[in-house]
Amino acid sequence: MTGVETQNRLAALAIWSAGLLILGAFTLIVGDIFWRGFSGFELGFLTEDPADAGRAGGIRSVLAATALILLVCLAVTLPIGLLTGIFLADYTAGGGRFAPLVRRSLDTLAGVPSIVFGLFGNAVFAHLLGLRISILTGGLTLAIMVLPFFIRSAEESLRSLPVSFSQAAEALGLSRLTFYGKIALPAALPGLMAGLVLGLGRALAETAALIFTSGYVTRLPESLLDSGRTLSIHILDLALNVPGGAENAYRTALVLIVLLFAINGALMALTRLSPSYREYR
Amino acid sequence: MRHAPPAILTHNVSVAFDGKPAVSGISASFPDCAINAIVGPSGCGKSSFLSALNRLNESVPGCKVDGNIELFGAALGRFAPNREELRRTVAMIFQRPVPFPLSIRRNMEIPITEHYGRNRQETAGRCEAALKSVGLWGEVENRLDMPATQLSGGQQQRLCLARALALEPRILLLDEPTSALDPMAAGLIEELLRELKSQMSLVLVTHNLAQARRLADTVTFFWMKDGHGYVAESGPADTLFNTPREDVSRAYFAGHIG
Amino acid sequence: MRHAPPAILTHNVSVAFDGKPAVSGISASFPDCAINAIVGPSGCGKSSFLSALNRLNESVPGCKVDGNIELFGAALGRFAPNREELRRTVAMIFQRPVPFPLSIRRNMEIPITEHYGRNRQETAGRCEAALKSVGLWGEVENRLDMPATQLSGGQQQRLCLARALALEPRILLLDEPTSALDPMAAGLIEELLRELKSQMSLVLVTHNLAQARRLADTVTFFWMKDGHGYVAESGPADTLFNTPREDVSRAYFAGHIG
Amino acid sequence: EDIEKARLSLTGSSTIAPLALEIAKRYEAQNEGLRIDVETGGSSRGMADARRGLADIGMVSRRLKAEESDLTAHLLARDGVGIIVHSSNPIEAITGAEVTSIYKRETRNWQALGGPDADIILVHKAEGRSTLEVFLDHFKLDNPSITPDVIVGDNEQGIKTVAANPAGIGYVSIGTAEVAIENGAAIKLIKLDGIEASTATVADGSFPMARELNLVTYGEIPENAASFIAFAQSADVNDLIKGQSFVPPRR
Amino acid sequence: MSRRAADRLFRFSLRSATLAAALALVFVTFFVGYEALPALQAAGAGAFLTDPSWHPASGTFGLMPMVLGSLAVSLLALVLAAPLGLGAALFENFYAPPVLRGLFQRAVELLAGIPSVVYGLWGLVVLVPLIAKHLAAPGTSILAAGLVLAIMILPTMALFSSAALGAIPAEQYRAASALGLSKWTALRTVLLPAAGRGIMTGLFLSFARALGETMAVLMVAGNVPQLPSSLLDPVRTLTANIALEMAYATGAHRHALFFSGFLVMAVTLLLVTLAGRSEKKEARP
Ligand SMILES: Nc1ncnc2c1ncn2[C@@H]1O[C@H](COP(=O)(O)OP(=O)(O)OP(=O)(O)O)[C@@H](O)[C@H]1O
Ligand SMILES: Nc1ncnc2c1ncn2[C@@H]1O[C@H](COP(=O)(O)OP(=O)(O)OP(=O)(O)O)[C@@H](O)[C@H]1O
Ligand SMILES: [Mg+2]
Ligand SMILES: [Mg+2]
Ligand SMILES: O=P([O-])([O-])[O-]
Repeated sequence: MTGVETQNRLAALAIWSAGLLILGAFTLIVGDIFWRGFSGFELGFLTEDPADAGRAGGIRSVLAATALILLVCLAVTLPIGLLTGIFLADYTAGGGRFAPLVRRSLDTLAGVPSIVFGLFGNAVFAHLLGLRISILTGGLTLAIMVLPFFIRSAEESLRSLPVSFSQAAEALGLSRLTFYGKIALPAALPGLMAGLVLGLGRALAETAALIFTSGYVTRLPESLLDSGRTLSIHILDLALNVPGGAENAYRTALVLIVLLFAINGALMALTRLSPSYREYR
Repeated sequence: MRHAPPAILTHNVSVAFDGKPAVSGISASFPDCAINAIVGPSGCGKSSFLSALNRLNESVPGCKVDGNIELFGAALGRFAPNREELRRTVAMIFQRPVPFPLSIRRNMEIPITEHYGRNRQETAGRCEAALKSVGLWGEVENRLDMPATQLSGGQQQRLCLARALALEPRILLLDEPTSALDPMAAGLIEELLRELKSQMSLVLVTHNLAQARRLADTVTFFWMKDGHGYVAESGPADTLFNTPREDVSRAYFAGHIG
Repeated sequence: MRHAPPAILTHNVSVAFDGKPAVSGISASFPDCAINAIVGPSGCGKSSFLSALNRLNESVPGCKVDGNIELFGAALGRFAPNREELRRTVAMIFQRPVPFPLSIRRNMEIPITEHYGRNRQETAGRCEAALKSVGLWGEVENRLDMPATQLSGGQQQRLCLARALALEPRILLLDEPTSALDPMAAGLIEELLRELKSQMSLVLVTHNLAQARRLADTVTFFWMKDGHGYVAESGPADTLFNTPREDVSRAYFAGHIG
Repeated sequence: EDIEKARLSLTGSSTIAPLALEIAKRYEAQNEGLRIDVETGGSSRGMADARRGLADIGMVSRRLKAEESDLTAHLLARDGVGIIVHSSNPIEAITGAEVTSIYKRETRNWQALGGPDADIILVHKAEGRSTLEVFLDHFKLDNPSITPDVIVGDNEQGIKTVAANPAGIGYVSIGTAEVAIENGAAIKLIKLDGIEASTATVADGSFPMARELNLVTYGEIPENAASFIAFAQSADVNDLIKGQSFVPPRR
Repeated sequence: MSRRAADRLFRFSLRSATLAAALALVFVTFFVGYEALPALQAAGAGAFLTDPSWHPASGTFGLMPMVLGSLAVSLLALVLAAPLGLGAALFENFYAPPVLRGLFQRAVELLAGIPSVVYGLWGLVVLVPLIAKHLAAPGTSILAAGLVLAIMILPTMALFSSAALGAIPAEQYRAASALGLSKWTALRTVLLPAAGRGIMTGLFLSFARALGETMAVLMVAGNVPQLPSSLLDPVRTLTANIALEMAYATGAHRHALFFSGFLVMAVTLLLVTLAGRSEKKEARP
């Protein structure tokens, strides 16, 4: 009996240490970013364009380019992802042998390192299709990269609805369009949003796929065919290539993280609100 | 003189999943304007057989239904022009109530507009009539925009009944409709079923022998052999409960087995 | 002259989840060497009460148990020095068999070595004896290293029984142990329970009135009022089934309600 | 169509990029509706992009080689590659032989050069950078034989790395280095073979490791690219060239 | 449009969208492979492995330094992150008091959401100088890259292990408790074996993530294409190599980079497949 007890104690000790270590690391890193990012942070940072290679000024144009790239990415991902997610989740869609194949290839696509998407986007969108290094090229590249994640989470959130909904709808003679349009999608909305946020988060965090596709021009983009740098690339460039750029790199990192946290928070609020949100539609 | 055909007539129906039969050789006849109970132990294929009657297991991957099914004397294919229409006419209620996670109103409206088109007044009328027929109107009249999931279990099941009745079905399939409800709520539903049988044919799968005794006009008793279900005995409720012919029925109804 | 105390004696026990009582005021007495059935409609708190007896719902967040429980005349705290010991002595079997997803051998060995230490020979002996007592030894003797999940449902449930019996419990709690099994497998388990009652006190929650009639020495009948369960009537099985005192018991046992 | 006309893109040398940016700004101010984007990546990128049509104009911080005659060079300014060390390093001058020996790892400690007792940290440029090629050419070094501690890309990264390592040594564009030192970077340019590394010595032709800064184009030059190049080569930008510590060409 | 026609169109668009999504993968793989092929034809697969150095300007394209660099950095990260991640999952699910549990879960999720470039920034500004000061200048090294990657993949490992543990039906733990097993015995003998495959999945995917990461590593690894001999040596990984040189590569050089991209992709896909396998087997019983 004492043997069992000792084992229990040791295990608890090791596991607590792991837990506390991680909490410590989290505090250290996030604390570092908040601490350095906040020192000397002014609101002007968000409303001015970068100057002096980013050492001075703010990140207005970078924010704009980031937003545009995300929009392009969403415009492609959302419709294709949603439809594919429905196809994969619906047992009446006749996926048969096709669906597992698709699922398989999506899982695989999700595992492809992002730099390979960068290679692909550069060669295909920028070069072959003549879109050059531009926001459009970057957004499309990101879309392919994010698509599998969104599809899988859309599928999962639709699957998480009880099968009985689908059965009941069938038993009432409802068409699939009616079922998804009026019942399933509204009910799965929080899950779908979660998938979207997951995808957005990935896109926001991406650098490797973008350096050869959207480029890193710091100016305010005027069209989708302009090159533009995202927040992540701005951080990379400031940290790597700009002496004296660390401060603004930290500020940008702070903005990026706060943005990601905010999206996450909104998502959680949404999920928590979801029952009433769903049901009062 | 011609007899009116039974509401449902099946001949040698079998349902298999991935080639493995769940029930087989089911020949049964369910009259109109009656409650037809199907009883039997768990897993003997009662639900599988029931969903074959409105082709609901057609979309279950790997499920195959064989044999002949006639509704009111017409083969399934001729009876309704398409699946949607068939399911409007042959409605189904499940063990757990399945309200959609929307408002009560939307729960009623969606199927009605799907089948009868978008006509606000007619829709409202059908909705009210159906809710009244299940005795729910008084309870929810003033809060139709409340989420249906906030109703109690019994109310939810009555809502599901109303949702189906609004489509004016001729046959109502019920798969253990009260087993997830508390005794009071179950009592209300039983009463409703008794009222409904004047207008349509009801097929009631139940685990609860007492319930079958209380409600059924005919009883079909499923038992299992070689891993799949078959009809061990069927007939008027009185006969089956009081003077069953088969040994297995006798033992089952006496509570010795199952 | 002193009577032997009952195996289980509860006084005014209540179980609440997040402050909402599921059952309350349960005072019951279950003799040793007997099968004590608990019956009643779904949701009336049978399972909640049962797990209070070996403190298993202690780890459920938000669950609170009040009242006094005595085992063989000793308060729960004095009866066993710690939770692990209590659970060895008061074993529990669930509705769905829960074999660990490991080999049959590991399923048996893990609890034995935990309680009796690592002694290969003794462990093997206990394992064999327990499997024999549930009639599984012959069936699995040659394939002890097969995943337990590949056994049939009935075999799995017998394995779970054997796993518990190997620890020599004095009380066996059974929560609808046959309801997920086919009739044959259920019959085997029932036979086993009948044999076991010579050695320990059994508390059997069941939905199946016929089963209670077949097995029970005492019956405790739970019913619901104000949203929580209470004991409507209890006593020797004969009395309850044949001459129930309360209206609600009479209606329930006659199949009019529930 | 319209959008295509109104956009010019320059990519390539990190040495030229800051200057090109300034020139572009002025040119844009004079030509409303035109947008000129400038990106770095190294001289080789400039040439590759120009060839592939990913950029209208490439930036190359050296003279074109014979095998690159498919491109047309347009001389923009002159610059040199200077050796830099940390500003705390007491060393003020170095000889070509010493540089060679350091980069061959024959000399490993600053002590050998009269500096502090610290292992030399070798900062080296990535391939595809003209600054690297000019450096290798000048010292007749074979790149595969060099095993540096850090490999950097843009000039600025080289400056940053040396500034972060008191024992570091590197080589960068003199113009870029001078601007960085003005801005307070913790580095200094040291004499090479007794000659000051500065704009002045580049201008008078005495600095040994000097080079050209070129804009390059591939094939037919579109109208707006040609007029931008003409502007960049005119005396109107002399002040900008000097402002970046480069040397205007003799016009 | 009639209801039935609309429904038919809907079903059609489901299929088309799915087809498009599936083709994306085929196309990416095909394209990268196609661009990599000439490199293989020119040099043969052997040359990439036997050629000792990577000097595109001199026409030598030895991938060995980068292959070893990638492996060294990722394995170091995995060795650090795997036990910690598993510990984190156990802590969250079974040891943390309720107050701490939510906080902990949130922290791990947030750590998972922090972009890799931010970890890179932290590595460059905080970690590298620390290593330079206390171990060896300039600090950019396998160690720095491995540590940054470890922190990066730690949440992945933790989340997957946690999900694997969470996927085990609660009945299992209940049954174990009912048999009087102590907490650690229940975890060690029942839950961890049951979650084993899910944990393996997390391990494979974490490794894949570490192998595929580019920028964070590029920022702190030193990027010298050489065969490393100690943890404090600088290395260049396959992915960093692509990022550093893709912009200007042409001809054989470009094909060689595509080949290394293809290589990374192939290895990650292998890992993902292994991960998928272990997941599927898990689902069977
Ligand atoms: N979707 C399915 N896929 C595979 N097998 C199925 C499926 N649905 C049911 N079965 C199998 O068919 C058999 C009969 O199941 P069915 O649900 O019809 O029985 P039942 O009589 O309704 O049981 P219960 O009383 O428990 O509801 C069972 O063995 C079951 O495993
Ligand atoms: N973990 C829990 N958290 C909250 N409420 C619970 C929990 N477990 C049970 N309850 C509630 O306690 C009440 C009694 O449940 P319990 O499972 O004990 O009933 P039962 O008599 O065993 O029913 P059944 O016959 O369906 O098994 C129910 O209202 C249920 O919702
Ligand atoms: Mg059923
Ligand atoms: Mg229960
Ligand atoms: O960036 P470079 O000027 O060295 O090519």
